[in-house]
Amino acid sequence: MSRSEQFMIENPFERVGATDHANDPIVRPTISFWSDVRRRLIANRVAMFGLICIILILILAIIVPELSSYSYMDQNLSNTNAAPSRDHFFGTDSLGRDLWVRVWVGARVSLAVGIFGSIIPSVIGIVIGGISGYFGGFIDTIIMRAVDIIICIPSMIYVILIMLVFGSGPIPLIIAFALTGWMGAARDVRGLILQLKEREFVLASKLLGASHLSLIFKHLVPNTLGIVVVGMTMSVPGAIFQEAYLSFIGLGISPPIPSWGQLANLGTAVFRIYPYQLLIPALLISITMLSFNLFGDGLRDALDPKLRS
Amino acid sequence: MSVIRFIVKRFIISIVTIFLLVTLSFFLLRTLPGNPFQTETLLTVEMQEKMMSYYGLDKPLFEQYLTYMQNLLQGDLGYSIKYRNRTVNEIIATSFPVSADLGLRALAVALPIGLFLGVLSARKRGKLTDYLCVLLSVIGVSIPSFILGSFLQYIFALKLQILPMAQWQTEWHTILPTIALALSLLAILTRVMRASMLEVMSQDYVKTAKAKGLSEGKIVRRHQIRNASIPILTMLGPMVTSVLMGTFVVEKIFALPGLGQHFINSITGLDYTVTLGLTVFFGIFMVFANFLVDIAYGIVDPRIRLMK
Amino acid sequence: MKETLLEVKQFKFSFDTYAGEVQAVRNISFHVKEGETLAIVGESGSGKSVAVQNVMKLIPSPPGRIIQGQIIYQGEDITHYTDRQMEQLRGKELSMIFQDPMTSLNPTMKIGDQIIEGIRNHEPIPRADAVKKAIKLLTEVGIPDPKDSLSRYPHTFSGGMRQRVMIAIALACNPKILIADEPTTALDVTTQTQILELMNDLKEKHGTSIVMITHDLGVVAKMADRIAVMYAGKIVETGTVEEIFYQPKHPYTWGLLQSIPKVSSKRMGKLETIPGTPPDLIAPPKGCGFASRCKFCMNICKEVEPESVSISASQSAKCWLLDERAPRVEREHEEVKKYS
Amino acid sequence: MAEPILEVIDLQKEFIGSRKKRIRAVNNVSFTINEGETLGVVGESGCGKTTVGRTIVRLYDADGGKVLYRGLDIHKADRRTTRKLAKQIQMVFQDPYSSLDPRKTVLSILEEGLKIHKLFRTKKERIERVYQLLELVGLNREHANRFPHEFSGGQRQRIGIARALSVNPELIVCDEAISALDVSIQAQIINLLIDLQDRLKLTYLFIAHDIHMVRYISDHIAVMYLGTLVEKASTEQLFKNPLHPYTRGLLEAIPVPDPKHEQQQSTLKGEAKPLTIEHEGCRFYNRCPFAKEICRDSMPALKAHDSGQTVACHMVHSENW
Repeated sequence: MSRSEQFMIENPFERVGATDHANDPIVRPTISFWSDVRRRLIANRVAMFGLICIILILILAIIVPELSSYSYMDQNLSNTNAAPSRDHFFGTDSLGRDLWVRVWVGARVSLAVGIFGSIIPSVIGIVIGGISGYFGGFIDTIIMRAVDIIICIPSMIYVILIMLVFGSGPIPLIIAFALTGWMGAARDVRGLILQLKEREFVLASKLLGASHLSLIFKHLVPNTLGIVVVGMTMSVPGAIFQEAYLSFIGLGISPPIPSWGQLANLGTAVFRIYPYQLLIPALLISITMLSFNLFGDGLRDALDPKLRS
Repeated sequence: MSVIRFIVKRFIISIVTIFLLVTLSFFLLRTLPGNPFQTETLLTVEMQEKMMSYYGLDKPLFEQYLTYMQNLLQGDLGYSIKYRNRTVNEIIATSFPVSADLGLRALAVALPIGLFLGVLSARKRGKLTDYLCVLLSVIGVSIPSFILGSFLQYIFALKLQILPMAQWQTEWHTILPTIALALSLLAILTRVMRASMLEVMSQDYVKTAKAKGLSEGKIVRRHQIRNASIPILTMLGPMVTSVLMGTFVVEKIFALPGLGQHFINSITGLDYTVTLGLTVFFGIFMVFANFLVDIAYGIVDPRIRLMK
Repeated sequence: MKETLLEVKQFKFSFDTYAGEVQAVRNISFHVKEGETLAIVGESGSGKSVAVQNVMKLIPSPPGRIIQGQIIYQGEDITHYTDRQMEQLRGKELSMIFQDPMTSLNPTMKIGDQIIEGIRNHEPIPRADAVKKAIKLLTEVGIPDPKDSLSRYPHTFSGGMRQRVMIAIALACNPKILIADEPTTALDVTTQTQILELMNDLKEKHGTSIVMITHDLGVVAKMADRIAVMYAGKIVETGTVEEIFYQPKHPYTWGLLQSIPKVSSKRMGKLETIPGTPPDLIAPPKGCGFASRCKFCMNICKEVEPESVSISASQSAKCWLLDERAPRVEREHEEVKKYS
Repeated sequence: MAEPILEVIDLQKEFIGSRKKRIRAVNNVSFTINEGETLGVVGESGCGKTTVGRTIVRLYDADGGKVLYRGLDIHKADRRTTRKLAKQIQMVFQDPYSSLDPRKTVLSILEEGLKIHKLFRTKKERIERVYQLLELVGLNREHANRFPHEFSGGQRQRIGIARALSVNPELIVCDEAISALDVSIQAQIINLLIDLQDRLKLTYLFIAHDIHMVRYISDHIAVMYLGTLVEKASTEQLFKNPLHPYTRGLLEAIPVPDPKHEQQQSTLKGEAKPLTIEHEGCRFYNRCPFAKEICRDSMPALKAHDSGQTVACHMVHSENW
């Protein structure tokens, strides 16, 4: 008995010819780039954990100071260095101020500095790098020489000098970050644009008569967006760290406005006796940096075209 | 020929950078409000002015600048305004060795361990070892050194009492500050080395090496690590910077007599000449660190040498 | 009668990917005899590279996975050899050159070291002797100034020169089989000819067997003694070079041969083509892999996989048309012989 | 007699190579293409064929010489004319993977040109046109909402062709349009191109390194070597009687898919290396088996030969050839 008969095919040897290929069904479902990224990101539990932590911290930073009966400045010298309790979830500091409120007001400052201190320099860098890469030639040479030189100077020294000039506070900090932090992003974006500019789909648009603006916004921006967003996310922990660092050495945010770095600074003074005063802001700094790092890693993996299948 | 040209070009860029750095720092610091003698309440306005003129601070700014540059060319960074009779050079001479010692120790710990973990993690990709290394590196970059330092003190000096709390005296004293400084470095190195190794492992020439019949160990040693280290080299410049900046806070926590202490004190005490002198010193130091790294980069990767 | 050096039997190999199991090689068998050149022909994604890289176990696992089958080298089953055991074979008995000479040499290592490394890995000779041998090899593959070339880096060589260096590395320990994975695809035509001639010369001189992977039938005609045609992870037809070029039996082989323009101008009629695209090997069709593109496709082709049918001692093909119940079909254009 | 649609006259283009050396990618190249015909340009990598193509579509400016499209110098055109030219000259690219924006659907890729040139008033008309284009190149309307990565190489190349056709061009430059494809798919695309040429009265400049396919599709062929045009002839003539030593070497080097074909040992040794602009003499000098002193010292001009083609070679034009 032949194999064909086992399968019960009618007229097994009747010729049917090739399939009509214009109607080839595509087996896999249509997924746009971003929905694919979203799907992969959501599937990444570690990254989602990071994102949830970030959201949680943001929410607490927004609502706690509004709802609390204490303010970050209220001193109560009869209740200093109190341990965490139901009245004061995180205890009080050496001036009797409620640490729970101070931590979340500090979160506002630290997060604002962290987020704006990474977005603003990134945007500056993107614009400069984009111009440099897109137009090329003389402009590019000048900008890139300048970047070569500026990038050699350790930015922290400049931040410190700028802080000295403008004084301390969140706004001067962000200005300082903006002035010193754009070079990396500029370099990366320039490199990306240089590559993209030669990609054939961009040339094709150019040939169809697309204007500079439409080339930039329809092709170059969407195709660099992913990497740029990852870059920004990954630079948030850096900015948070710098703020904490500067406040810790007494430069970043000055009292009485709290920030995490500054709370940590105050905490170190007494941490041998009251370790929670350092522990709490320290943990928050670390958890926030960790969350942004985890989320950024996940985002990068989700965007990595090599993993696309 | 091309190697020499490459070095000369990098050298010129470095010199220009230093010049810009010094100039900018000078003018930025001189535009600061207030004068260093204001804080000393005992001084009358007259006395303050006298002091100003003694230190040459009343002369036109540009003239001061020229004088400063002249002195700088002779390696003279001037006097401290606060600590009378101490030159900035002296301050550097006594405190830099401490900072450098600490920094080198941290590098010596972080570099081999970080590279090792990076290689290990990449080779065991997707296994438990890999996850642990990745976890360690993410946590490592997320804990600032000053926080880690404080907790190390709390645990090992205060609670367990097995290591000294602060100061810089015996070898035992160096352990905690070194760890505090090394962890984040180690974490970054692990991360970069892992990514770099993964990249190299997928290269065709690794397949060629395998096809020659080389053992895994030889392939890793001769082909992968060398090529994977190239990105690490480009990082060394910024890394030296971050080590030095890290020493500032670590010195503060552990009360070490390093440069960072002086830098922070000079800033809070408006001791211009020290701040400026130390900034210039740091700047030159790092620009040259970057310069050396660039040269090393050119030597390790023959393609770079010929391209630039 | 020449001895069979290498035999691959009923070999199946898959990749575990994010989207599912890709059945890259689906049950193939082939063999290589002493001193002969076997060409494996196929389009991209047909599994031809995977098939031979497996012989040297160059595909990391995971994601790769052997599902079934055997690889036998000189009578010894090497299918489940450990890496340690394979290291004895790689470079010494079996060697390989790759498609892209630009990336297959280590950019930060002098080419001399890259050759010497291979030699000393298998022969415990002093470095000085290895250097001499390297110079001899470079001379043999036609590198000018072989002595100075030892201390040059790969990026200072042109593509053709690099491929010569790759050949020198591969032949360093006189392997019995040289596997060449699209060795000339990345090169220009005039360079390609030089490399192919070099390979043929070296084969004559050392009696090395060659397994050549290519998609270019011109290259096949010039190099091969026997041919295996791969499609969608299977060998659909195999035979001597004359058999495949002059009496092909499988419609896919017909299509491949006819896709090359034989008439000299567009005014003289359309090119014969194979419509459509190869199947996705994540979900391979249950019948013949070629069915949907085959104009002779019958009902059975879509349902049941054809078995291999022997046509002669050396030729066999997998096609239902060879079944006695199938209608007789003739190739529409027989004049393969007329090219230029 | 067909009219010339494109005239390229003494075209020159330079690039700055490594270590700031000026490399002449295109050196005094001249040719014409008649309406409705196909000119094939062949040569090995680095011969400047792609640069010529890109200069003709104005992706590059010329460093010397002219490109005339229906008598109009395209590099000197004002903005409005340039816009018009964009509709008339289009290009099909080499890499089917990089030539389609991965973030866009096929619909928006094909719609772009229609929007830029405001070819249709309503979205509905545009979509209808896109469907029509897809069917024209052998795809179907369901494909419009898919993303490029869902297609095979051959299908992507069809989309690339549809994009070029979207603005109703007269001249299409095919830059290695089939090189990245498998043999069986190459033939499909070639058939499609020929079919479209007949239906839409297109003119092609067909750039490729695979001489089989070039031969099949072209009416005339130009052979380039290191930036210069060495020989130009009708397809038939070129294959019957190649004159330039490089053309001969190139034709000999192509492996013939016939095992009984006795191939000669290749006459061409070595590889082409880019030359700086200071280079004098014939660019093929160091690889040419017939080279004489004169070839080293002066660059041969492209001249008509008795047999009907034009050749740039001192030896071919000498008396005792």
